[in-house]
Amino acid sequence: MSLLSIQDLSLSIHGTPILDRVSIDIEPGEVCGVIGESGSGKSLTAFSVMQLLPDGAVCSGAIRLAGTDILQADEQALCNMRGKTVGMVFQEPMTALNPVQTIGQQVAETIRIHRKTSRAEAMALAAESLARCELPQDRFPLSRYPHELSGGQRQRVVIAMAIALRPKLLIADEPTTALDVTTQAEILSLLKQLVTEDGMGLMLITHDLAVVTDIADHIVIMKTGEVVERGRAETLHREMQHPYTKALFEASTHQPETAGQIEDTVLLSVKNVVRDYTGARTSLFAKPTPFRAVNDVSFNLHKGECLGLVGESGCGKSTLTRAILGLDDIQGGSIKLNGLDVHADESARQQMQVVFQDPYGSFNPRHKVGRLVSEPFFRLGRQATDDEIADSLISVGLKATDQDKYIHEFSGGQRQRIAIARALIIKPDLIILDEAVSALDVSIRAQILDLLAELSSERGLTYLFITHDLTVVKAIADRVLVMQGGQIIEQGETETVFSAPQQDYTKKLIAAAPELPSLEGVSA
Amino acid sequence: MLPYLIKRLGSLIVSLLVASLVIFACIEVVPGDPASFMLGINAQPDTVDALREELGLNQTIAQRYMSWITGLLTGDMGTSYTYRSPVSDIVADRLQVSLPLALYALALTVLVAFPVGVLAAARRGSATDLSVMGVTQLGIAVPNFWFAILMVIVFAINLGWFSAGGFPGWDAGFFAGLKALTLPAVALALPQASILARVMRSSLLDTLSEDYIRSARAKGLTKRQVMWRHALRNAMIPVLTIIGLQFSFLLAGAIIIENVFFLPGLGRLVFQAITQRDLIVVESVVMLLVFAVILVNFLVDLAYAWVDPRLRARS
Amino acid sequence: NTTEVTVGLQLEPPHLDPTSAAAGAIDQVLYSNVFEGLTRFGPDGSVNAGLAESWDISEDGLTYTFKLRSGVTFHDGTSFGSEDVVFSLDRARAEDSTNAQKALFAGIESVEAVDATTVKVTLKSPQGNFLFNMAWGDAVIVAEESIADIKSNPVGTGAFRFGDWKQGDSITLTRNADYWGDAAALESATFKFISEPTAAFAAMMAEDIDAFYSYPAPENLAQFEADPRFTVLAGNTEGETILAINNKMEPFNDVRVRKAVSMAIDRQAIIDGAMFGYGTPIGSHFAPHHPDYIDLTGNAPFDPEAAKALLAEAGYPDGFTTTLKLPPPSYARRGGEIIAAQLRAIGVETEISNLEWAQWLEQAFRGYDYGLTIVSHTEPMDIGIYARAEYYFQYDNADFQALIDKLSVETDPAMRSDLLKQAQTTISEDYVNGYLFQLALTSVVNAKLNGFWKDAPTQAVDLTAVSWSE
Amino acid sequence: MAETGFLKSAVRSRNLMLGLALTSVFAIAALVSLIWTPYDVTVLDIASKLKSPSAEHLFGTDHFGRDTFSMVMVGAQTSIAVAFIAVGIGIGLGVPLGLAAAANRGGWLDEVIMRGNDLVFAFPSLLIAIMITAVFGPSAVNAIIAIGIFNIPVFARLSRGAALPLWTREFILSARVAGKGATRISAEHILPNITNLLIVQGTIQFSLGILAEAGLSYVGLGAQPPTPSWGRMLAESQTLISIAPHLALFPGFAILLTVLGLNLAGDGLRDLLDPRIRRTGR
Ligand SMILES: Nc1ncnc2c1ncn2[C@@H]1O[C@H](COP(=O)(O)OP(=O)(O)OP(=O)(O)O)[C@@H](O)[C@H]1O
Ligand SMILES: Nc1ncnc2c1ncn2[C@@H]1O[C@H](COP(=O)(O)OP(=O)(O)OP(=O)(O)O)[C@@H](O)[C@H]1O
Ligand SMILES: [Mg+2]
Ligand SMILES: [Mg+2]
Repeated sequence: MSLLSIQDLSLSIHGTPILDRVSIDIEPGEVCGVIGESGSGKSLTAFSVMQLLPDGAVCSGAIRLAGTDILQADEQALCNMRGKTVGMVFQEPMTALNPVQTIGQQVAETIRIHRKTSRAEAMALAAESLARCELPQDRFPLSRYPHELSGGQRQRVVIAMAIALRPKLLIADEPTTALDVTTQAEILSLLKQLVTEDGMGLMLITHDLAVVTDIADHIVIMKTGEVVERGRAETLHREMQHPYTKALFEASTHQPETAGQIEDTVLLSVKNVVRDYTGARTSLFAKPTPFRAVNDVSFNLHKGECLGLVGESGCGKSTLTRAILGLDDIQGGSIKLNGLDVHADESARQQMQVVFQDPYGSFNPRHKVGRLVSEPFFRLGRQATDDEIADSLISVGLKATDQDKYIHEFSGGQRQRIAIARALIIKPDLIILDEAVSALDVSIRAQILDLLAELSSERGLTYLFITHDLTVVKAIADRVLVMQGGQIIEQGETETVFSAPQQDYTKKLIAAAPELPSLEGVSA
Repeated sequence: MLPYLIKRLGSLIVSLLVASLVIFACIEVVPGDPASFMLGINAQPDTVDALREELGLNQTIAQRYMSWITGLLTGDMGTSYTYRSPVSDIVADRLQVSLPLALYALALTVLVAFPVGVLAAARRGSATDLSVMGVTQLGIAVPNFWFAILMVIVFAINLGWFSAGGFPGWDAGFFAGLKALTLPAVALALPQASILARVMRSSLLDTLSEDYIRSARAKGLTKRQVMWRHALRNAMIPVLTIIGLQFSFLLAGAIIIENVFFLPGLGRLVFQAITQRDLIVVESVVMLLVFAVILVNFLVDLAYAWVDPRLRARS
Repeated sequence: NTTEVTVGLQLEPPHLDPTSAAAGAIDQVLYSNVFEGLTRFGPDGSVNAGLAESWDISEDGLTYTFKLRSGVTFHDGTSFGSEDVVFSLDRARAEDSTNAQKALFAGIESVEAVDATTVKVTLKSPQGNFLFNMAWGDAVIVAEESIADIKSNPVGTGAFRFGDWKQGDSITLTRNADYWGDAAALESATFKFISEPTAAFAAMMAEDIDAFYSYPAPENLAQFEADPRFTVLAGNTEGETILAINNKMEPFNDVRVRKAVSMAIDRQAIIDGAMFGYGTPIGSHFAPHHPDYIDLTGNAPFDPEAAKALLAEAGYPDGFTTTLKLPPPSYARRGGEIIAAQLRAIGVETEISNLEWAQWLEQAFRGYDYGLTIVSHTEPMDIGIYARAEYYFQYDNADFQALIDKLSVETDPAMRSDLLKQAQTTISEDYVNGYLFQLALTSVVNAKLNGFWKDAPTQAVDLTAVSWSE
Repeated sequence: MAETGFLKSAVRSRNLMLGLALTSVFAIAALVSLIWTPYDVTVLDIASKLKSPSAEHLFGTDHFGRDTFSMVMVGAQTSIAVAFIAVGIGIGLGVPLGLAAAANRGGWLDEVIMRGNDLVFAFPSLLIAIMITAVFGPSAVNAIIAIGIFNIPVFARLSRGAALPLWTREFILSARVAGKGATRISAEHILPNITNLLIVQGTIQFSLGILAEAGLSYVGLGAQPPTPSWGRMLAESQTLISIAPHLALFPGFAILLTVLGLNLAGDGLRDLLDPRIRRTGR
């Protein structure tokens, strides 16, 4: 008997059909990779298993988990099951954590709900679980609050929460989107270990084909609410039938047209920037010890250039972004855009746009997509026309009619695309993209990368591209910066850095990048 | 923390000084003369003048302000025009009733509003929710004094469990005092609890649609557990705001209830002092209230930071 | 408990010195209970001997020689004697005196202590109601030793001594064991201050209090009457309730307009509507229970048609608009609404403004900024106010002033009676004010309580004769 | 197209429709009373006072023999107007102040606004009322001002409190990147996210406003007789509770139903404005 068996699951939300007869089986000790188009219903399939669907969702079909019929089970049985029998890692770590509780409390809670343990014991277990997820106690005490963590760190907290009780089944929805490759490798090996040692079943939703072929036993491919293809991981790419599957595998090696002309003018100059966080107070009256998240960072960005920024999770990339945007004050150094200091001069920021790492949180839940996307037009002192909005949505692979929906009605990848559409809509000089394509399936990602390259060559747009995905960096960046512990430790032409890395960390990074091993065979 | 407290203290002193000026100025414009009020319609003008002299009302505004403010700084609130006894004694007496009453009412308010608000939010749209909302509606729309009178009729006149009003003083024993304050506290708490329950419900509904609620549910928490452990605290900020407002209000705004239960509270004192133009009492009590309100709101602000760690960073 | 009584009062005294404030509440608590004067009012309004056992009046009516009671002590143990009388009277009429009724003492030329128990008061001119004046609460005898904190710790000679004051709540008096006269039946008495009519109702019904002096809501009295546990005492007060008219203001400076206003008023409707039937119609500023009262209500019978005609005659065929300023008591607020409706019937529109006392004093009383207002004048025998041209009625009639001057020096009872009747008639026929009704005193008392005053010749809750039956 | 969608869901919202219906009954009563009432409320008929409800007088008569039904109709004018405008003042001034304070958290503007609020809030409302009467004379307009002033700190505090956590949210960062200043962010991003609370508090303050008008007219502020108001009708019926309970019942019900209606409408509106629950159709 399988651990999880989803049979003919159909789902509609307020009458709109979303899933169409989805069937998936997972055995104990087995990894099932779910890949597919962004918005194809992967996350909602996962939510169906947890029975944590949005308002207005109606399920039909059958879901059996460890023998119980989930669609028939009562609330109490479901509660007993959630967290203990089945754990879940949510796609968007930024909003998945309660902002007013410490990470320790939140991880320990999973334990205390299901096990009679003392608070101290639970905390100890939580610490252990966090440590396994690369959040060691000495650097990330249990008393941290989510807002004091970077995106990747939060994602690891969510993972720690989900595996704290070693559930029989783990549903991981894009668990590594915010992790750098080295950390990602650690986390994946942790998951693998849980699968092999404890016989855990793992449903891994991801768009990263390299990861999935590496780790999964079999793979399910979804498109527009249907399972279009399934098969064993090692053979799938050879036996694949469905055109979408083929397109997907092709897209993973997609190389966008080389970007436009790099001009000599320096667009953005970052000099000796320092950014400290106040840090936690040890006692009520003690001075808080500041934490230096960005330490003496300097670099130049030329007009028309695409600069990749890679680095360990939590090394200060997002912090640097906020500093460049002039959103946070800096404690040292200077940041100039077109020669104007972004902190002193409002107008200096006119020509910057950003795609934040957390797409959901960066949208006002009460505005419709049309309004959200046209927000940057404020700088230009006019409203966006309907056409402009429609164009921008279409350019990122969405529909023009999507502008009348609210942000919560979209999937993770769709949200990320809306964020990109928003950044692109006024075609500013500089766009900072913080993990902007991490939640996108490869085909959409290819489309977006093409779009970026096209805009760069046509309009001379300049990008600061933050990502952990080295293939993306290789594909698009002209130059790359490697960051660690708040400092830039290496920089240079992309080719050079990748072929001849100087620093140990860079070497480790490149070595850890997952590859699609057998892909050459196919494309060849 | 220490420099922060010092900064707050500094701003507190400045606020209070400004407040004292505003209060004094405002109360100056209130027409009516305490001396004529006291001497009634048969008094002769020279008698009124003699009394004004005696009360120090013939001094200039500046002189009176200075003597009031210097008095306040040395802890002396002056002497009441009508009672002719030190304002601080009078106020201290009244606080012995008003403060416990306000706390009692607030405790009842919170004890009722929390579960009720949570229940309504948890069962949004259900019959429970509708009836809770109906009852709270009633609680707000039914005038306070009506409810108080009904309670007196039932519990004091018909059942005889409580006395109709009055306060025996704390010397009569803690429980006697508490008993005397029970009906008034319930009467005060009814509308406040209704208000708080509604705010609570609304705020909870906002929070319940957040993503982290789903994460918490994924851990296996029941709806109820999610409510108490996750939603409640996140929904607290508007609730704390209302509690702060309510406490400030209860301290001196309970005039009607103090009248219905003839309690010697601060609200009645202010009311009486205003009608009698015992301006020095009014000024000093308002000053005290300003202080109390500022203090309460300072605590509420601290509570914001306590509830929401994100608000600690910028403080 | 048959030795204690709790009496409800509407208002709390501001302080406890009856000789330096007008507040009726001070007298209600202290008059005759704690403080006594040379003479004192009886329950029927008669002036009786008080601390003065007897007195002699000289032929010319200028010298009063009071023989004081001996063996009287103040509550603090100091003895009472002529020097206390001299002190009290001198204090009341001094330059810097803050006595609210300083006029009572204006006629005194000098006060001398003849011996320890004899005091001689010399008047500037003969004074018809000097003994009456000395019975007022504002003329009680206080001791120099205890004057400093009289406002919080009153020390008098009465049958009760001041016990305790829980400010905002109650005042307790205890029996004075050393009282010179008949000791009080009650061991202690508590006055509770309940301003809210509904609270008064509840407290009475719950029997938290034994009596309510001047019960504030006449609409509830029928219920108390029907309840065997209670007795309703409906008595007289000295309060003439009038629709005061600003006599100098257009168009009220025309007597026809004033007459028209008076005739537009249906007194009985007001008594029924505002007072639920309690009150006696009056036609002048004089108490109906006084022996010298004459019924002048016929001078202004209710006749809207005639009133309209008068208005037309005075040049206001379409009426006019004026202000009606109403102080807080319910007789004024309710009466005001009724009068406004009645005046509207003859074409006079009124803009009602409800004021608090302090505002009323400022605007109407001292500022003369009003057309009409309703007030009850509760001082006994106060027709003399019509002789004060600066008084808020703005009534300036030299004949009337002469009449009052004459009255104040007249000591012959028959002549005084005559003059008083003349005075009543004059103001009634001048339609100085609209005369509405004599305010009734309605007290609710426990049926087993005896000796409670029914009438209010002065504002006093005299408990010296109160006792429980059984 | 979006607008019609909104209207459609508005019509489908049971709460909103019921609420609007209830409220409009009284609004219409108020309007009708401008031209017609069963009896003239300025004419007193002492002889027929305190009559119980009957066919002749649907709601009975008051202590002056006036027709309570007519009084309730006319009273609606004053009460609804006073409460509405006063809440309007409170929201109109209080919310911007609160939002400004939140945008400035910890700054001097925040300090000034909040301490100013504390000051206003600490003043006994009666005192504010008396001060206003002293300056402007008693009238319903001044009652509105007095109650409105008292509402300002309530809304200011509430909106500041609710706005504070919102300012830490990421979508505010996006708006700042778009170059929006604090004012615009407050209006476009903070305000829509606190409307729920404001609607709830608004309806609460509305009923408190009606009752406050009664309290104020007692001390002389507020609608002056003979203009009736629900609040004053209630206050005046206080001592008659045991003789003529209907006198309190009808204005009481009028207040209750109006506020209930507003509340239902507010709830409906709230659902309508909240995209996350809009389509549930509840
Ligand atoms: N408010 C804060 N208070 C204290 N420390 C913080 C705060 N915000 C972030 N940090 C710390 O600063 C460091 C840099 O954070 P940042 O978000 O810039 O990382 P990042 O490079 O974007 O990482 P990721 O790739 O995981 O998103 C992290 O170690 C984080 O723990
Ligand atoms: N609350 C909702 N209301 C309406 N439609 C929704 C809602 N949530 C999701 N959808 C729609 O359901 C579809 C499937 O969403 P889902 O989140 O499962 O996609 P996904 O496969 O996880 O995509 P991604 O890889 O982008 O996260 C999407 O087209 C989305 O627009
Ligand atoms: Mg998804
Ligand atoms: Mg980051």
